Amino acid sequence: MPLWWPLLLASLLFAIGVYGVLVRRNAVLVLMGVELMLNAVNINLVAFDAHLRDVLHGGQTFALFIIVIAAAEVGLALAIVLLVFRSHGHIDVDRLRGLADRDPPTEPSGGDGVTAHSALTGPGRTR
Amino acid sequence: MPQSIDWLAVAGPLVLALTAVLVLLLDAFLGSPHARSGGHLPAMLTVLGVTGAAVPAALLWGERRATFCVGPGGGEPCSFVVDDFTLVFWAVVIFGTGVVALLGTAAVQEGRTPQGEWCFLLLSSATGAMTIAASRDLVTLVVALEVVSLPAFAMAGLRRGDPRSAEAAVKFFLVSVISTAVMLMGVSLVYGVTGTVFLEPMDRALEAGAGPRNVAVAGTLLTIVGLAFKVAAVPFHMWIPDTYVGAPIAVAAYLSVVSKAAGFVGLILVLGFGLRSFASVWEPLVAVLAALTMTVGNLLALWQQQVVRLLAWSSVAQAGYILVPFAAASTSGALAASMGYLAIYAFVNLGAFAVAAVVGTAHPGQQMSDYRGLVRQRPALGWALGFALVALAGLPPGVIGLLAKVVVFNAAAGPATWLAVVMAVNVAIGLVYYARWLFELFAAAEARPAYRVPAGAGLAVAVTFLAGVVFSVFPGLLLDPVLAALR
Amino acid sequence: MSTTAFALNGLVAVPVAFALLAALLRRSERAAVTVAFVGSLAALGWSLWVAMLSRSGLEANRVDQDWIAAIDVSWSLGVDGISAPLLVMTALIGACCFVSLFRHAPACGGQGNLAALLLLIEAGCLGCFLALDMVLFFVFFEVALIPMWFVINSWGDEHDEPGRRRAATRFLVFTVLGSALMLVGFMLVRSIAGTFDITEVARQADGAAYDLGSPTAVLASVLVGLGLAVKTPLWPLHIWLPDAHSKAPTVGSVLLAAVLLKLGAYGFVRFWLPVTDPTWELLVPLVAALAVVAIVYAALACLVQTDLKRLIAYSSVGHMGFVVLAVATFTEAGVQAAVYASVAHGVITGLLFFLAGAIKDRHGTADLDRLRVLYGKVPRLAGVFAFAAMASMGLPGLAGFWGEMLAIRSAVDQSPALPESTFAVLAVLAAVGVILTSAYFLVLLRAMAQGVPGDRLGADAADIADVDALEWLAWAPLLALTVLLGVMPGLLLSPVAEASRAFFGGA
Amino acid sequence: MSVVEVLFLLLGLAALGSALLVVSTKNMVHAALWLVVTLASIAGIYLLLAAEFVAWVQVLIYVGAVVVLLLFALMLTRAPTGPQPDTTVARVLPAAAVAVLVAALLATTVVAGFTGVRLDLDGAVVGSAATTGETIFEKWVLPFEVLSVLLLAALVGAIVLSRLRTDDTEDRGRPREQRDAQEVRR
Repeated sequence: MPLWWPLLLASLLFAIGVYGVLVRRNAVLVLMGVELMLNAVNINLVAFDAHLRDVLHGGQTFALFIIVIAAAEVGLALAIVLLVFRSHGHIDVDRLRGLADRDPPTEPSGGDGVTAHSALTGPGRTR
Repeated sequence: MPQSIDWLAVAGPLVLALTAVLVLLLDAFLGSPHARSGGHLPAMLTVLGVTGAAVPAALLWGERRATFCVGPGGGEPCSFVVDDFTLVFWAVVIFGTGVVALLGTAAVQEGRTPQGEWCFLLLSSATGAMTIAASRDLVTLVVALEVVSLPAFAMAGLRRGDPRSAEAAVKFFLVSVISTAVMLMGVSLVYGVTGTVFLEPMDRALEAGAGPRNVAVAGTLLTIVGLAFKVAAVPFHMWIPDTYVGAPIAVAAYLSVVSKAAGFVGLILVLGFGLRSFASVWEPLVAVLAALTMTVGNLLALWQQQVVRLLAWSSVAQAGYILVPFAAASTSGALAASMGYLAIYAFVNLGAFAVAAVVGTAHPGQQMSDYRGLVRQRPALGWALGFALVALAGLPPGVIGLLAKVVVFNAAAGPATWLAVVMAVNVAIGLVYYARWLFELFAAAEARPAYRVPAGAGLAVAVTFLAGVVFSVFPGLLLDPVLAALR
Repeated sequence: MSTTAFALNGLVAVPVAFALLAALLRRSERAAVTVAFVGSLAALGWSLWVAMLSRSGLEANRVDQDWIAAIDVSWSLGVDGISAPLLVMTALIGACCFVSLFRHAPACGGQGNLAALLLLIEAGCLGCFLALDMVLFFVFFEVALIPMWFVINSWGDEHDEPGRRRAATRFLVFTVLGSALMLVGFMLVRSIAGTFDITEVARQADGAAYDLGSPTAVLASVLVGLGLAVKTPLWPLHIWLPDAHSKAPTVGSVLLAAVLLKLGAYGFVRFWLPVTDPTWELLVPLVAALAVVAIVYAALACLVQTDLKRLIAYSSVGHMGFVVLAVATFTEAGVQAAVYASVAHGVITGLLFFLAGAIKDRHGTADLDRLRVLYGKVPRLAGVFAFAAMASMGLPGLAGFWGEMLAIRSAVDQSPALPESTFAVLAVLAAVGVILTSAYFLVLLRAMAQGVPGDRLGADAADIADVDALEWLAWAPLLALTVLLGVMPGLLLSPVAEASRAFFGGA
Repeated sequence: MSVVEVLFLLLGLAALGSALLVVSTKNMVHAALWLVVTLASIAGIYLLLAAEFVAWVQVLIYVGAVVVLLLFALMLTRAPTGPQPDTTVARVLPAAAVAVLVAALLATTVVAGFTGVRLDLDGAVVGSAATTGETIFEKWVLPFEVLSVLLLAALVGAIVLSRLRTDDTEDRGRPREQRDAQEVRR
């Protein structure tokens, strides 16, 4: 098989991931785009590893580690996304404007804070 | 045959990692931290831990220790090298982490941050920062970089009941993982061309003309883009101001000093060690990034009334200054100027953040007008902040800040004179907002707000101020070893 | 520590030490000012001692010590006939400032701090005149900035707070912009010469080891010149100056005009001349032309000013034009003229700003439309003012005359490397500038001192006090020096001539 | 064309097609499910490329853990299971332009760079669990250990961020001191 086949696949997958990152508004969907990008990287690494006959298996090892990193990232992402959801009531990246440059900076709970409160007292709580 | 390990060489990060676990366990078994008075135990342990990490680091000065080697017979190339270059960054990390841990006590007294976990995350992140400075292969480098970032995401979100903190965390997280993915793409291409992930063999392969060259160039560019996110170079800086303002102030301080230093170490290692022979490719690119970064950072800082946001933009601008020597990296020793600037910037910037953390106890809004008359109300705080600002602006009596700029000019003038001129203009622009803040400090004020000065934060102010003054009087003490560390 | 090292380091250390003492003296403002005054007297005495030492030339009077070995920056101080007069002038003006501070405490208080800051400024300027290492010069150059910013910002024109803040910040930004560019230039010089020591650079340039014509060297020269031009200031980079001078408190204006501008002038002589190629047909004539533009422009601008302090500030732009013109001739005579004109301008303009301050204090305004018939009301003050104005316009027999005369003469007799006809034209234009200068001072005097009794000052203006003892004390040295330098120019010219001969390598 | 090549083409097309659906479908849960298809196809590709262990890890961790976590995240944030009109935004065109540009640049670079280079898989050392384990524990101990710090930190970070909620919601709106006092009493 020509070496460029997996490389081309990786390039296209990477580009699709970039598209996903740019176009999605939901934080979790953005993250899916990132996962596609990381997988593209792994294809590259594994293909090069096979091509180079790397005695250290640098490519494969790297790919393994990247998978683990991705898992750790997603685990943390879950917590962060839930944190945002609890305080804002949504995880829409475009609507997270509480820190924007032009907003009056002295109101930490203005604007989004209203939804934040309703989210906290909403049915999501079981106590 | 398993690898032999030089335990003294890895002692620094190891001590930090073990302290992290210890802090976590103690916190778990001794119960809720605010049940006890102040809950300073984790912070004290953290400071103790970084001090402990400093001991092996100090012992190693002037030596070169390599371990985790994969070469035949346990020889080069090695994954973990401790030399003077590494140690300079270890010093920055140790100092920065210690000061941030002290600052954290202010946030904890505010009662919104769980102390034990906060210290654990801080120490884990610092472990990564120490490891990255010693890493000499891309696998370790990438993993260590993630160890720096991942706890930092959690730290950014670690303020209870503040929606802005959560927002800061998610923005920081997304930008960072995207940048990591981009950087990894670049790294994978470079690996494919050179056939190795070790930096020095990589450089040798490229020098010997490993091909295809275009793929290597593409890999280099993607890697730079990814790392540019980490150091917040324009146009990859958008997350900085939001994250700094939203996160607890101690985290902002950590991000602007230790985490940023880790990003720069990554950049120096990858570009200066691994892709050195490609300097002609990346030098112009980094030069443009540097020029954009400092100009945008300074211009946007001009409009800020909120001081943490101002510090955020100013840290963008400072990142631009630190990038300047990269544009002259083919001259020997130029990158040492970046290191020198970074080392100086570390304690000067931490000084500003430390005072801001204390003032934040009375004025959580952190408006610039909240600082009016600080010098008269609280002379110690006021003078410390004034000194830090003057040094950030690069003027006497903050001689050390001025020399930081001298060092960078020294590297850039000649190979990249135009960039030095751009920086000169920027230094002047930067003065405007530092002067504005300075003016507030010394202005007359009516009200006398009640500042609480938590012991830890007070100590942080004192330590950074003292460092600034001592190094301003004896700059050679700091600059001579730092600039000699990278040849 | 050798005597030389003691003398040179001490000259910087003394004002700093007294500044700290004055700042820490919390007991009374007056005590702090007294301490500062004593410090300035000590500095004055010390500077005279250093000036005595300077007769044996630069090489015998320098200290070199490693400072930051990693980038070859050394603590190099030295004194010769070029810097000695400026040192003494600086220390003298400083002492006069404190006398003036005794008499007139600023309305907003805090004169102890003000005194400490003024001493720091003095220390920075003394360091600048002593520094032989380019980076050290830059560092001292910046030392004076923050204190001066504070002086303008906190003690400036109390009627116009936004105005004084704007002026202070503009002063700071422009100066730092200039000095940062200058620093880049210094770094370029070092990249060629391999050292920051300006005497070594000059030696290399003399022996052609340092190729002045290379693109890097030209760029370095342009950048250094640009930085100094902001400070001096050279038209069109002077726009920070009128505001800063008019909004600063009296003592601040005096130091700014008399001393801080001289850093630029001295920098041109010491640090720009050695790294500049006079044979390059564009740069030096351009600098000279800008200097002449400054002379003429300043004179014209003076004619339309309505504020006394702004008028004096613009006249400074013109006078510094003469200094730069003299430097740009690349001759020994030019250097002599530059140093002489610098000192003369320092003394005379310092005096003028003292007088302007005194007038402003008495009348509550410096608006020329409202100042009338001073001869009638405060005859002695008006008399001194008339004298200073005469000196400033270059009346023969007073200090101002020689500076301008020598500058024009050196422009006629410029270095053979420079285009003769251009400089001839410039010399003529500068002479026109002299006439214009006389014109505006005469107009000023006529309107202000004589004039028709105005009605706007009202009857209560009658009880305005005339010059008192402390004022006499503050001004007397400057008055005396104006006359002395006018009558005996050789007093200053001969040591400068010797030093500049050595400086030009005997060429 | 050999069997390996045919299989590669099929898997590659499956991966690309499902990846496109991941980024374009309007139904969030479907996106996650399509991601499973992509990841599984890629695992197949790893098998073809002599990376056996990586393939299993891909299935176990990626498909098994990561996607589940992503689904959790979607569910816990109450993502609607039906189609959502606003998952993507008006910047489709610029985003597509960027993506096409990235694809074109990267693809032309690698294809041009490696034309004519054949990937010879016959003699390649298959990255079985044994060989990979050996390499990792002989050559890559350091990153492996650092990775353990990473995992622990991620774990603790996730826990502490999730715990913020209970602490926060139970006594929101009461002054800090009261809360502290209460905790002491407990």
